[in-house]
Amino acid sequence: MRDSTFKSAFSDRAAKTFMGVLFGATLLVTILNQLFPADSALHVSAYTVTLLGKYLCYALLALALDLVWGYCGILSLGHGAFFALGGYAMGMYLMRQIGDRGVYGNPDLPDFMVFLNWSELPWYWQGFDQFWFAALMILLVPGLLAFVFGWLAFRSRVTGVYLSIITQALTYALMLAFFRNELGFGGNNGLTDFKDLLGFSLQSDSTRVGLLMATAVALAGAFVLCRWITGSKLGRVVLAVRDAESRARFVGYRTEHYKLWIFTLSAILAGIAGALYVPQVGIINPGEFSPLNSIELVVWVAVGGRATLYGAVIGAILVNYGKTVFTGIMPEAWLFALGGLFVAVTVFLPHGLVGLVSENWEKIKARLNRNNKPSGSARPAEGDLS
Amino acid sequence: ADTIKVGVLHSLSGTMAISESTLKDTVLMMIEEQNKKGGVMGKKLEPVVVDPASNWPLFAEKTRELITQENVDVIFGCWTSVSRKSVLPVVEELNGLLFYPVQYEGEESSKNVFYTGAAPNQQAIPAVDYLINDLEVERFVLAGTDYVYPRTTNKILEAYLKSKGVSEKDIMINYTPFGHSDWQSIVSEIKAFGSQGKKTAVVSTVNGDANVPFYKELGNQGVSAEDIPVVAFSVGEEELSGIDTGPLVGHLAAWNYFQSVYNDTNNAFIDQWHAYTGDDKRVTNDPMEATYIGFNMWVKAVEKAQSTDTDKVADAMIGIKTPNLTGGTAVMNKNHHLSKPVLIGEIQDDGQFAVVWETEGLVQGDAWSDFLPGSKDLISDWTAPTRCGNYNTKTNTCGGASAE
Amino acid sequence: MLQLNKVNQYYGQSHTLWDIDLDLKKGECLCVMGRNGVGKTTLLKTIMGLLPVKSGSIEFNGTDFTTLAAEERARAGIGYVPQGREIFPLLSVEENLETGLQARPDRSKKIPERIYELFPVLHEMRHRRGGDLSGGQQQQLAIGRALALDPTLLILDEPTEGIQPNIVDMIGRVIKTLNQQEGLTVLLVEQKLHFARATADRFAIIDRGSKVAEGDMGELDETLIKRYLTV
Amino acid sequence: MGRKFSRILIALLIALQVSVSWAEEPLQEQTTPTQPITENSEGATGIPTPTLQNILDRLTSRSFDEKEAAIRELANQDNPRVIALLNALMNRELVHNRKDNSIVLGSKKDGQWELRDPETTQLIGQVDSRAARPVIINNRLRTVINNQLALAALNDPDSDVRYRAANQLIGNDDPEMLTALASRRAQEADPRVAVQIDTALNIAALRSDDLSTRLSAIDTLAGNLHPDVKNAFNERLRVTQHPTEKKALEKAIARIEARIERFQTADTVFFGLSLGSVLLLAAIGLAITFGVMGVINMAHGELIMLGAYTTYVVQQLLPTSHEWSLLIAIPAAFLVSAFVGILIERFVIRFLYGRPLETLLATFGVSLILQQAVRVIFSPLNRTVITPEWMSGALEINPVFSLTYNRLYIIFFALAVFLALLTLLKKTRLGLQVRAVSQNRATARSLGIRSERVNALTFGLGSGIAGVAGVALAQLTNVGPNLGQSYIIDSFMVVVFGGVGNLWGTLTAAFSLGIANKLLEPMAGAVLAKIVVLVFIILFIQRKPRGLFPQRGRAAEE
Amino acid sequence: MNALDNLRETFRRDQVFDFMRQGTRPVLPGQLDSGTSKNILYMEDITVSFDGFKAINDLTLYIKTGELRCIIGPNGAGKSTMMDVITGKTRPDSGTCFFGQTLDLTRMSETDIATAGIGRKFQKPTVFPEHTAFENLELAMHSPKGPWHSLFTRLSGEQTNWIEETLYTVGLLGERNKVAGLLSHGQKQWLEIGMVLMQKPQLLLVDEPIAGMTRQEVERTGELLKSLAGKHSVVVVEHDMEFIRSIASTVTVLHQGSVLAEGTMEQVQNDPKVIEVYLGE
Ligand SMILES: Nc1ncnc2c1ncn2[C@@H]1O[C@H](COP(=O)(O)OP(=O)(O)OP(=O)(O)O)[C@@H](O)[C@H]1O
Ligand SMILES: Nc1ncnc2c1ncn2[C@@H]1O[C@H](COP(=O)(O)OP(=O)(O)OP(=O)(O)O)[C@@H](O)[C@H]1O
Ligand SMILES: CC(C)C[C@H](N)C(=O)O
Ligand SMILES: [Mg+2]
Ligand SMILES: [Mg+2]
Repeated sequence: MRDSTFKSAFSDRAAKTFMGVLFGATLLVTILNQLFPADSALHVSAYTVTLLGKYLCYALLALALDLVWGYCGILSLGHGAFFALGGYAMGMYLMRQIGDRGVYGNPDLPDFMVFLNWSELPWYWQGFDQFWFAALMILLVPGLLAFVFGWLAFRSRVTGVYLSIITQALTYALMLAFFRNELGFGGNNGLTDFKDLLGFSLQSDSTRVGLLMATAVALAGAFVLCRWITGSKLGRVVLAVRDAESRARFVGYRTEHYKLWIFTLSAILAGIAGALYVPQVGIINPGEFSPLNSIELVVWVAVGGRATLYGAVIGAILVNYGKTVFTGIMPEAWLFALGGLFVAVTVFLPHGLVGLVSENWEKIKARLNRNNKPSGSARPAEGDLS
Repeated sequence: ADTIKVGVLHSLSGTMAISESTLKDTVLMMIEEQNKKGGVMGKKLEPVVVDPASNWPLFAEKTRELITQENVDVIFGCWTSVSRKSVLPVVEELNGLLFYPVQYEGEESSKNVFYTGAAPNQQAIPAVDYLINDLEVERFVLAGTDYVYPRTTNKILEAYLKSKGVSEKDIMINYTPFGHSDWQSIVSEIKAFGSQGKKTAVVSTVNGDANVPFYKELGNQGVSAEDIPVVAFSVGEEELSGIDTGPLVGHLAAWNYFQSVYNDTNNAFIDQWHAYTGDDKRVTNDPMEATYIGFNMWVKAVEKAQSTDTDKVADAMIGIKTPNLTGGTAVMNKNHHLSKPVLIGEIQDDGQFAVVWETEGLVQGDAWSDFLPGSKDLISDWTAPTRCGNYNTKTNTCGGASAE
Repeated sequence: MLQLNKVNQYYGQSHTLWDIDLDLKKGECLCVMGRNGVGKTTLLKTIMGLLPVKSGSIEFNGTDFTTLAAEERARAGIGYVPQGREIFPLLSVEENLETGLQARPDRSKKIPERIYELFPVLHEMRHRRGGDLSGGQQQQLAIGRALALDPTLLILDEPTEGIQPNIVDMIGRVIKTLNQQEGLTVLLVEQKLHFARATADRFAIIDRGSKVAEGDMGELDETLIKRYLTV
Repeated sequence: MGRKFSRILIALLIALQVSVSWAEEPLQEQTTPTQPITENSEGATGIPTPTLQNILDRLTSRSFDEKEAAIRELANQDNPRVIALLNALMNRELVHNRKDNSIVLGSKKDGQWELRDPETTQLIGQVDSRAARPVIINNRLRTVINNQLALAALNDPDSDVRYRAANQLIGNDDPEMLTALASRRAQEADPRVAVQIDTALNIAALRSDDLSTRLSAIDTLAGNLHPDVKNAFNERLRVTQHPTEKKALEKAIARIEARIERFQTADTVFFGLSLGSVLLLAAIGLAITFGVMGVINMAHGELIMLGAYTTYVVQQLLPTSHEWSLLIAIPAAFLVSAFVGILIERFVIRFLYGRPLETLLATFGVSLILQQAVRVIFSPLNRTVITPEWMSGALEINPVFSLTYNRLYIIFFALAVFLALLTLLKKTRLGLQVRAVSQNRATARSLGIRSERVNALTFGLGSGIAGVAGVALAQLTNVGPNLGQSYIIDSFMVVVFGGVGNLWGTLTAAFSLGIANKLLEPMAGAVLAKIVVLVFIILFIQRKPRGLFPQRGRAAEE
Repeated sequence: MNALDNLRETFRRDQVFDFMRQGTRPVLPGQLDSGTSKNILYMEDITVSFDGFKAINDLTLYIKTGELRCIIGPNGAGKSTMMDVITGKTRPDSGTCFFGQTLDLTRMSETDIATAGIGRKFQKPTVFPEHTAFENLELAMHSPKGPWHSLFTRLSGEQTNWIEETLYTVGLLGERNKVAGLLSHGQKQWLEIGMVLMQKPQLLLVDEPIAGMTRQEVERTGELLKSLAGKHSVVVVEHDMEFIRSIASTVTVLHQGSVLAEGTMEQVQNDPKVIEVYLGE
């Protein structure tokens, strides 16, 4: 319902604004970083560039979650798993790129395998020295997992908290598995010490800027895609599935197919986000599978405002920006601030920050209308039940 | 600048806060103390504390922030290896300086990092020697949390034990997840393994939170130190302060420092710590000593180099000597690891350790283990002309990244 | 007994009830009528305290009820049968009835026999989950539950919806009996004209949120019906 | 209801019972070996006896060999203070006074040492806490002392003490000890102690030169579960040449092993039940706040944590009464957590009814706040909770099978909490009211149910129970700021696996997951076992999308 | 299965054997094949029980093509449950339920049944609460229902007109853009009827359509249903006798899960059994 009012209020101008802001900001950062010397006041440091890149990856991840949660009503508490899998696929490629520049100078094996006495590269590492293969896996692994998992779950009509909890179990199990050194993904230390990506050194500023741009493009692309989907009839069906699944079935929709479709797409988007994230932060480790990460991700979306797409993006960026700032200025107390923020947003802003704006938008409109029609006497009442 | 900025990179929230926040306080205490003495090179030290929140990528990000935004001259930080691994590329790229104060699995040596905690040969190997020689242990349970540090340490120990003639079937290896809390089956397995007639000991690389339930279960199932002693590498005074040590008396730990060591430097350090925290129940521990040594060495190196420039300080660091808290002198070696004594302590019912054994002299920290096939031939030497963290003595080349 | 003075109600920005006045005497049976969506249910919910009033006042037995919480209104003796049954789907029939006992001033724990006498199905099905009952059975349950409260004012929102004819007749008779013999005041919303005629003494018609007509049942003539009750 | 419960309880007990009794076979009457073993070779020597203080002062040495010699010598002194001094040494009350380099008795008083003369126990003076330190002994010395003490305790009037002493001496082949044991055996009246002594003597008899002595020892010891017996058999098997003896040994060992195996199964079942009871405790509060009220309470773990901290605080407040402070901690933890729960309900959740998913977010925020609050108040370090005497140790059924008391109590405690809760929800108005409110708030209100109060009370109840769980968990694991996080996921798994809104489901789920985990663990290792259980839950939910005990009927299908 | 059953199986219902068909009409799998026979729905020996309680007891019922059938019966007689069986919401314990000649409804999912051409209005109005009235109808509209199609399809002018017509038919043109969750009870009923119309089903199941409607609306509903009959088959469940009388040709009375009486309104109304259990007086 909000969706439609929202749409009527902003129409797709908002989408354009969104893209404008996104590309404007990235371009500005790029220019400031590349064209101004490091000591200039206008220079934007590599730190800011990577930070921004990280936020955009999170935003993409949040967007992916908003698609399934906001529009399809599937509260996935395991989306971090898809993100991490995408990240691992990228990490494996980056690991292979190191070649014999590792500490042991072994051209075939990553360092952690050398000192744990692995004699040869396990089969599932094969192919990751090719970028195209890794890129394929970035899409395929999360997508396939989501497909299989979703197929099982939606077919047997697992819904609500049951679904949420098994997604959580999924990511938890994956976390435990990846922690195991024997699985061959570097255990808890994960994959690090990457050197270069497609021949570009990851330590150079231009690569960083390039990654930032790539992330911005991915985010914009995903945004347009999601926007298109949610604006299409498919989007309306998906909303219908969210609100009254059995009704949708009786109207003739194979709701499990819709859910599966959206879930898989979302997982792929999350995987892409993870893949872009890894080269920018320089490490991928099983901690990313932690169920708490996935819960936090849900919180970003809620803070921004669910089922709006913008909301997810804004929420992810704001919360993470807040984290960056607060961990710096009040290291001992920032958890209070963060926790307080979550509580306050849910209690006072049921539709998130975006909701706050759009509601005020209504009010402004109402005020305008009142000015036109002096008869309108009363202001709207807040809430229904006491 | 008229101050020298010191970055403090320890988690103050999240799972690791429990261990790391103590080290943050230690660094702050050292800085305060140093400033009272007039600072370094006449400049005051200014701490910059950030919270990487037990989140590994955040460690890298915060490091970048510390170095590029805050322009710190040195960073004291990290606890877990994974956080160090995450930080490593960043300090190398930005040519920063990191002091890492915790025992770890080795297999690393970076130009920009000084390792003041123990390498495996400064903790695990002497401990096993003690078990074999003094306690006449013949069977070993290698119990650890399932991750890199225990895995590596156990790999090294396995090789070492075999070289000592311990047979395969007298070694039991067991891994548990992080934060494992239900130890019933494992303890009972250990009990069974230990009741086969041969003297048995447990070598524990169990990490952090899992230790409390582990020791509680040992106590309850009646595994006493006389029957099956447990020697741990991650259990210090701090960890014991959360356990009822009554039933644990006699279990062992191997460290380079114990609070109970009696000498004037240590007594002064403990008093200072109590005064700083305003709590005379607070304990000191090995990573604190490592921080203490690292900090003092850095101060000396800066004064010696008369600069805070990373390269100059790093060069000046090598060979620096500073008193450690156990009565001897710590030396920074060419491989950026320390020479320190190794002590074995038994847990006492007041939560302290009584030293029951000590190495003769100092043990030199070894970056590359001699007991792993991959690293047998590697050495680390950051002095000219080698200047290499992983120099292969067979091929006479400097491998990998550090070659540049 | 129940008085409404110029009550206005809003859903968000939409003004749903406009200056409603209503005066219900003790022992009366009033039927509120009107087309779909004119605000009948809204009116009852407002009286029940489930919706806040924007302006105007509600008085019950001389005390001001305007801002009182719903649960306190129930405790003052108002029984409510909501539209759409609203039984507790996972409670058993018996438990559903017991929820009606919670507000009784005498704190009785026993379900009055009379309810089972009125609706024998409920007795038969007393261990079944409320949600499993058929629509009509649920409606009977909802009425029974309101009666368990031993109310002095009974509010019913389309109580005969989905109920088989002979039971509809019976419900009509029951309301009548309670009303006439025990002095129970009744406020009823009903679309079925013959039922309304047979049960209520007075009527009130609502159209687009305002009360447009009121009178004794006898006065409800074809013109009013044409004008307000047909599309 | 009650019947259903007692049936489960009985089933559990029977399971345990069966596994025990089926493993247990009547122990054979043990007989004393026919032949005394060795003569006491201790003779008087001509060396002048040193004074007690002289011997003690040798304990200042840094060499443990030297210390051992001193201890042995001390034990041989014919002095009434010997036992007391050995005990003091064990208890770290024999201290090294740094000033005059002497060994004296010392006890800690207000951070200082109060020194006393070891022989006369006369007060010598007080010194600073660092001016003296206890004599350090190590495990080897501890064994030596313990053996000496046991030897002395063999003649203690208390038969429990004798029993423990005899047990300590099993497997010992010191001739002096054996003589002492043999002579004790002659006068021993308590059959329990006698059996222990016989075991010890028979093990020694296995080393006898006489074949028939050895055979009869093998015969009597066959089936004895004491680990030293099996080891002695194995040892013997390695050296013996005699075919008959070999055969007898092999048979005896096989028998012991068979018994051990059966007891191990019983062990696993017990471990599973115990893990299950922990899961149950952790999940049961959630079964109310989440299962009944529909609040996805991410702060549940932190409420458990508060309970654990309450235990700690109560213990700090009553430093002298660790034994029963736990009993006070239970209601205290209930109140503290319930209070915090009510606050959460009043200030946060109240605004979120009808938006269940959003409760997840808000309570997640609350959990962060609570965690950090605890870090600020109590420091991020773990706190020590002392286990009372009556909860430590184990109920030893035989040397290979024992039930640890803390686990045993916790199993019963969990069941008791479960039962109490069930009664509360089924038999009181609150139970009905809360279910009504959670199913249809508006209607419940219009029936006169004070939904606000009901919600606050119910949430308080669920939270309070979480607190009570915290008391139990404090006995098993860390009391630290992360305590809650480690249980929250498991708790949700249990509630969901069992079927939301069904307490019996929670009970069954907790125990079945516990047992499954423990069955898998020896086979797959702890990590894999956990993964397998998680995967199992995922697959199980595919088969039964609403858990073990689903809500059925028309309403649930929506 | 013994020979008798086999035989019964062979001669089941008024089945037309393939070889007796004139010409061959290709029937796509999953599509309705009402063939040349006069019935569209066959329910035979259906039993449904819940925890031992038989909600439907050995019910046999046929609905003719194009028929308007009224079903009445006491509360709890099993009318809604019967509809649940037809629409696949509930699986019968035993019995068969065929839609046309070939579609075994007891083996099909709700979705397949809906696609095959059965539309249902529920007793308790169920609409998509967060969509507008217009969108509700759009979603229900007869058109391919796969995700791909939904993604690329756009409403044609024709379709928009159709939706608007339907909105007009159900009197909700004024509420076109109102979110369905906020409609009043009666409006939801209408909306749901509209949705069923949009599905263009062969068989309409309408459970208590006039509950909460005014008299005029009741008449309109009656008209609507009557106009649908002929092209479609309609099954109506109602408790309002006047309404039934105004539309019914054949009335079936269910009681305790099986047919108590069947016939014209006249016959049924005067049936003493029906009077006793249902009508009263
Ligand atoms: N929660 C709500 N928010 C906004 N509008 C609402 C809400 N509930 C009802 N309405 C609108 O208020 C008007 C009055 O609704 P109400 O339910 O009172 O009608 P009614 O007279 O009871 O109709 P019916 O006979 O169909 O039950 C309707 O137009 C409806 O759409
Ligand atoms: N899931 C279920 N569990 C238990 N009983 C059920 C279930 N579903 C239906 N019933 C029972 O089956 C019987 C038939 O219900 P049904 O809803 O079909 O009746 P109905 O004929 O539609 O009645 P009404 O006219 O009141 O709507 C009722 O007695 C009901 O209680
Ligand atoms: C043993 C631990 C406390 C530290 C170790 N360096 C690690 O890998 O995390
Ligand atoms: Mg209404
Ligand atoms: Mg029905």
